[in-house]
Amino acid sequence: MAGPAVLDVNNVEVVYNRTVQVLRGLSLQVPQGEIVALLGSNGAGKSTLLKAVSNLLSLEDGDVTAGAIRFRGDDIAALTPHGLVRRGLFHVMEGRRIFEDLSVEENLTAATFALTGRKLPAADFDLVYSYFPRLHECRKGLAGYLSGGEQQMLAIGRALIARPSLILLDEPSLGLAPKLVEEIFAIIARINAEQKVSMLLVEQNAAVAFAVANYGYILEMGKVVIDGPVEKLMRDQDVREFYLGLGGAGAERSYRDIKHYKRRKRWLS
Amino acid sequence: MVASPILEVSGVSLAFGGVRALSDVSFNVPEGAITAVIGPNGAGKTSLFNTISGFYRPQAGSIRFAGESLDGVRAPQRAARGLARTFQNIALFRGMTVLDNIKLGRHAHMRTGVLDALFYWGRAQKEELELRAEIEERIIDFLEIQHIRNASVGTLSYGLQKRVELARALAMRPRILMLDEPVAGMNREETEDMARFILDVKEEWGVTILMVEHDMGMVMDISDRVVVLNFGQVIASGTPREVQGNDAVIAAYLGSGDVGAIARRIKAEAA
Amino acid sequence: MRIGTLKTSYAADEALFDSSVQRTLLVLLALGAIAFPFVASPYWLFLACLCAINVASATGLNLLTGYTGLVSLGQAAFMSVGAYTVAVLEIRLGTPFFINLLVGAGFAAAIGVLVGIPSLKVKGLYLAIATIAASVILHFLFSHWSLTGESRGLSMPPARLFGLNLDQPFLLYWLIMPVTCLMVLGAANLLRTRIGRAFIAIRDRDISAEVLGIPLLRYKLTSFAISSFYAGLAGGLWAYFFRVVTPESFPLVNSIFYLAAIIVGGMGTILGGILGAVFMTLVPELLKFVANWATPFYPDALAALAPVRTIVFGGLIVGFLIFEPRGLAEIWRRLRRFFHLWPFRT
Amino acid sequence: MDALFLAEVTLAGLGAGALYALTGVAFVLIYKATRVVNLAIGEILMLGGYAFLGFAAGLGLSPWLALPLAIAAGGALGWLVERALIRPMLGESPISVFMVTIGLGSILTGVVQLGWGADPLRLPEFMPSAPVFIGEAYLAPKVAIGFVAAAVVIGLFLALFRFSRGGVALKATAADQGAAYSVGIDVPRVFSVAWILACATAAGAGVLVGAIGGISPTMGVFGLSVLVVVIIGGLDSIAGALVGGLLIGLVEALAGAFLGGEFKLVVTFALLLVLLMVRPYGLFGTHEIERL
Amino acid sequence: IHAGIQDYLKILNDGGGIKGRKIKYVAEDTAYKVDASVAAFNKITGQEKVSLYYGDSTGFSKTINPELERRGSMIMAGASFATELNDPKKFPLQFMAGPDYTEMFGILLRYIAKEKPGARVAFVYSDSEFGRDPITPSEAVAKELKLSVVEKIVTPPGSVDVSTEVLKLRRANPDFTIFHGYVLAPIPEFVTQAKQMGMKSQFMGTFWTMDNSTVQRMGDAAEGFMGVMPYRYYYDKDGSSPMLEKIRQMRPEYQSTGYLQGFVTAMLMAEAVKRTLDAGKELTGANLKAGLNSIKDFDTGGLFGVPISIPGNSVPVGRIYRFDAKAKQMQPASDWIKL
Ligand SMILES: Nc1ncnc2c1ncn2[C@@H]1O[C@H](COP(=O)(O)OP(=O)(O)OP(=O)(O)O)[C@@H](O)[C@H]1O
Ligand SMILES: Nc1ncnc2c1ncn2[C@@H]1O[C@H](COP(=O)(O)OP(=O)(O)OP(=O)(O)O)[C@@H](O)[C@H]1O
Ligand SMILES: [Mg+2]
Ligand SMILES: [Mg+2]
Repeated sequence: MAGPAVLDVNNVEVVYNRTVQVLRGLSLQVPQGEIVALLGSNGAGKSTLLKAVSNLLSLEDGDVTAGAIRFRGDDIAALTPHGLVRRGLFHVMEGRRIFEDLSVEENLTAATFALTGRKLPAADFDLVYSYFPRLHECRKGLAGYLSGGEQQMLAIGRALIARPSLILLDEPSLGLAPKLVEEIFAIIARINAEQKVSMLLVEQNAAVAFAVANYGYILEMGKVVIDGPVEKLMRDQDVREFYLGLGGAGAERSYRDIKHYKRRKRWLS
Repeated sequence: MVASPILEVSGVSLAFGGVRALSDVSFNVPEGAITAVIGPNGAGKTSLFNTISGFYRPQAGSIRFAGESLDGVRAPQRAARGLARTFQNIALFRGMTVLDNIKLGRHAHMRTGVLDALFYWGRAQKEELELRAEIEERIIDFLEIQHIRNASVGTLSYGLQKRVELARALAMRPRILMLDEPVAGMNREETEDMARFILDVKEEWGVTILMVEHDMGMVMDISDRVVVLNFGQVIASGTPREVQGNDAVIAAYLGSGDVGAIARRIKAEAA
Repeated sequence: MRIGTLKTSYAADEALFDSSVQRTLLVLLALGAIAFPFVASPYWLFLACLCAINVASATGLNLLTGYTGLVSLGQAAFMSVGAYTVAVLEIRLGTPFFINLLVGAGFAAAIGVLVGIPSLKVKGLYLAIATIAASVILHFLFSHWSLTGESRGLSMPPARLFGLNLDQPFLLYWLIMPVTCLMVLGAANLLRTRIGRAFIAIRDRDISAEVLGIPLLRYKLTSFAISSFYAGLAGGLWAYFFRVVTPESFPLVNSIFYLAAIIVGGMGTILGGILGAVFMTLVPELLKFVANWATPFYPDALAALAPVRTIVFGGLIVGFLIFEPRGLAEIWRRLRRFFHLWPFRT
Repeated sequence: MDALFLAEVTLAGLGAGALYALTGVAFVLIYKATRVVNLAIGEILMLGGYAFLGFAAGLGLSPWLALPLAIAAGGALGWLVERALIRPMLGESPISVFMVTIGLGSILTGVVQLGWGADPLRLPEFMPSAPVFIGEAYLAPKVAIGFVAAAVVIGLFLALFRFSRGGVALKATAADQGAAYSVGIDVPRVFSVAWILACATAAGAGVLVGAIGGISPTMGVFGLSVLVVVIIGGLDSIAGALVGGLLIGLVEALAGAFLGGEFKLVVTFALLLVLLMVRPYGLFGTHEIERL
Repeated sequence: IHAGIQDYLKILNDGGGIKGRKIKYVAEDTAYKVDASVAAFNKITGQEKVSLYYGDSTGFSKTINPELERRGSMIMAGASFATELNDPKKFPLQFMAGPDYTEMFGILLRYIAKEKPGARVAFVYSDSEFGRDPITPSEAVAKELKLSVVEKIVTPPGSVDVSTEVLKLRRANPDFTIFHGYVLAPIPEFVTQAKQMGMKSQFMGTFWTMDNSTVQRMGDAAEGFMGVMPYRYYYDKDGSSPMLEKIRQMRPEYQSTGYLQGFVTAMLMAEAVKRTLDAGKELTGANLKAGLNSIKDFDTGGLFGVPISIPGNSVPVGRIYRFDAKAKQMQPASDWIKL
């Protein structure tokens, strides 16, 4: 793994409502300037991990009960959520979470609060509009009326305004048309390459995630079950079968041929 | 293979203020088959579903269902006639258990009135028990959700919630089942489960299916017909194979289909 | 300790009281209620009747606000409709009390439906304020209409049953308590049918309920009708109980009282409505005991009682919402679970 | 009806309306930032009046010192309430939160009654008492002063939201706290500031209202009219509070003059019902986006 | 009120009670809420055998009346001077220790008719049962006295801003303005604004407004404010009033008119008990009431300025007082007026 880690998650456990344990001793690193993909089935705890990292768990009555999370060397437990954002960690949350009754431009303005207290030049709206020309066209319109893809663009656009050093991206492809997924991932790759922003990318669509990421983790039941460089993961038999839908011969399986019985994953047995 | 249409959408137009969500949309849904509606985000797919269910009222055009016009028929009556659906953003009722959510689906087919309900022992009880038995035996077993029937829906994982939504729609005695993005946010394995259920509903229950979905792998595999919307207009329709090869569809919706190549090119350029 | 209950039929699973312990408890409670008037002083009987009336009204409001999610600050006003109707009928026509009660409740239900009509478009707190508006208008009407005795209100004769004047708490108890029990039972029944499910669906997310086959306006109005029917019935009982109905009998704070009662008790549970109404009715009396007890040590206790009561009323609402938002019903549930599992702790 | 009488009634109505508007703005501020319908606004206003009395009569301070102190006391109360009652309620249903404010109102009323007794009291006179004549029409001096003060404060608020990103922060926080955090907004601070500003404004309005009509523990009913004002204007619109306030002031004055005082409340509430039927979110309120 | 009752009973019991019977006093707070009052009634009557009861509001008096008749064992007085209650037929077991509100108006109007025959009078009252109580009958009285009622202004209860109402009052331009149904607000603002507009009307009030401290709190508006009061004020030293002396000894600081009301009520109740026992009758409600009604030209130790009688449920006596801002006291402006 190259470069020092921007984000270092060490043996973290998370409990909701003081009863439901979701993460069970999870560790991962995001090296400087790289994209790390995090895969896992529904409810594995991916979003929970991201919320733990951006310190937003308390809003949902969740707690980090063990382990430590360090962002550029600082323990995040000592920081407020907005304080973290102002230090350069930006979380693009699941479900986009744009402000529906603000205009597109006001949504971007809201993100300028991330620059408060930082010695940086004024917010660069044009940079966002250059990545997402579509947003420029409807900048005066209410964000609530944007289509799903446009809302996702806006959510990533807000991250760009904040000039982060690490972006946490939670399922950016959710509900997007294939072409838009392509566009969004192209822009993710560009932002990473041009702005040198590190990213932790949560995705269900393993194929596209692997296309942009350097390293991957696979999560089940709150624990990492496999990790490794993307090339290595793509050769793993289980990953191929359960995440990429490739049959034994390497060809894509058809949904029509799926059998009624359940197969078992080797890493769980 | 294509039977007579159970749902006929003709010339439907819908606008919100200045936004034209649908313009002059016409297509048929053949009975007993799976029809998929695809199209870019904001193309009007959900709006189309909403118009069919009667939540939106179109400015022009008409919809016929099982040979009868739906003009002037309000949403609840449409549901009663057998138009069942699930929602893009899960719309389960969080204050109820899974069982009650499913029971709710049968609402339109039940007869209990306020007085029956206040006294309960009698007609209301009989009806409730019949419903319970049917749901248990046909739906809960079929969808394999016995273990969660008394759970409150808020605590369920996303995939299970989607399944409960499907169960509720099945309780509505559907003649046509409209699924809005049934596998969004699911990984390959979960998608396969859902695809299996959808195929079974079609085959074992004989219910016509109309679905919106962005997962092209699944859509192209399991649907019999595909309708493509773009900017509120139908730009193509036909078998999956026909649509897949359509240049307009590729340009508007499908894209190159190879994110990997694009990413590699970007990385190379930046280096 | 009880170990899992095994049910062999769907009917058993759908029963209101699902364990034999519960049923035993219920029978004991019923016996207690029957024995109560023979052992209690008029004061306690008076309070019991007052609690019962408040339970009836709170249960109605719970259906509307707790289950259907339509916030109403008009419950007291709906009660006043029932009370005035009963008083007018009793004075002008002298019809039997059960007819008066039903007409009063029906009339209140009709007014409730009228007030509920905006609920299709007007949402949330806008609706709550609209119900205040309705109360203000009703209050104005009652205090300026000669039929309702203008600001002086009406004094009415007692209810009569077999030539007996029901004019003391002891006798009225036998009217008020059974009626309240029936009302509560009716509400519980209602909630296990499609109507109850429709209410909850509307509360949770009304627009998707519509697409699932629930006619919104019809059910919102049904909820308003039932809730104000309950209020009207409670108001009618109130009228027979106090036998004077004036415009000041049902002020806006009473509507707040009922809302507070279901919050303190636990919104959206039948038990909550009962516990909350009883609790909130008894707290001021309890405070009086405390004040009387404190007088020797602190002579001004009695004088401070009024403000302290206001503070306690507010404090209870705030305290419950912050520390036990699910109310007394939740506390009860936890207690129950504790005893079921006793001696093992969860 | 002569024109002069009409003019005088209109002026009096606008004067009263300005105070409604001012209190309405305090209400809207809280709603905008925290989506809390603060039914205790009338009681907070009342507390402003009593605080002024406490500083001016109790401690014997000059009214001109007591006034800012009363406003500050209102702000302090706002801060405390937000910390102690509102923040723990984050994420609860709107009904619950609004019931908390009802409870708060009840507590404040009781506290005031405990401290100052149930009888109405009068504030020390501190405003000039020379009658104001606009043309020939008489306007009570205190009402005129109230009008000017309210206009200035509302103007300041409007400017603040127009020319700073504070308005965006407020709306963003109200819409989605999690998302607001995630873009770097200091959510707790936004909450505090909104409550402090609003309660300070309400307390100031309380001094004005109290100066005109005296103060009493039942003064909170003023809040009822304010509720009508903000519902008519739209819960989240400052301009709405302004328009609604003046409108209600005027309607009440006209109803009082031509129908009789007993009609004031009924007419405004009837107006409210009619308006809600036509515009369910008030004149300027934001419509909820409802999508399936 | 509470203190007044307490003090009189203390004097009475210290002096050996009535024919050796001591009177026991049990108090409950009710916050002027009818249901709380009824609860208190049930509680007290459940615990003790009660002959004398002091209730609070008009609403309570009306509510409890049937129960009172049913029991027939006690008489009751209350804080309310509502005209409606002054009806021995409908409320046979109740009374009030002063004139009812209409009688108060009558006393005021009689005074006005004497001072300025044919004067223009305005009534300003609150939109409540309390406020509306005397208005209609008083209009008739005014007509009899050849006074013209030029304006009746209703204000919503609890309203504070009365600018429009003052404008209306100015248009009517009355010589006398009578406020009723308020304690304090909005009277001061009314008077202040009216004076600013140059109105010369004389402003007057009824019992609950007329306490010395209340009038004093009107500030500038208090000067010259007049009103009707059935009792002597605490500091009234004219004539002989041994009871007031006693009160002044027991409580050196000013006592409100409410205190006096309680005191007088207790005194009249005790007198009724005494007369009943004197007559050798049982202490039933009817007998007590009869005892009460037998009171004729009774000297209250100077609390009422003149000897009183209780023909029905009220004591229709009163005097007009005027506030003197320099002395900070109410000064008598008329003789005692008996209706
Ligand atoms: N606020 C909460 N309170 C209680 N449990 C929660 C809460 N949020 C999430 N959970 C539970 O935690 C588990 C992990 O949730 P999480 O959202 O992190 O999963 P995920 O991996 O992001 O899944 P998905 O792919 O569906 O987004 C789930 O079982 C969920 O039910
Ligand atoms: N209630 C509404 N008010 C105003 N505009 C609306 C409303 N509902 C939808 N629209 C607009 O109609 C258009 C179609 O939206 P729709 O939700 O139907 O798209 P979709 O095809 O379902 O997209 P996606 O794939 O992202 O779900 C969009 O431009 C949207 O902004
Ligand atoms: Mg997730
Ligand atoms: Mg859609």
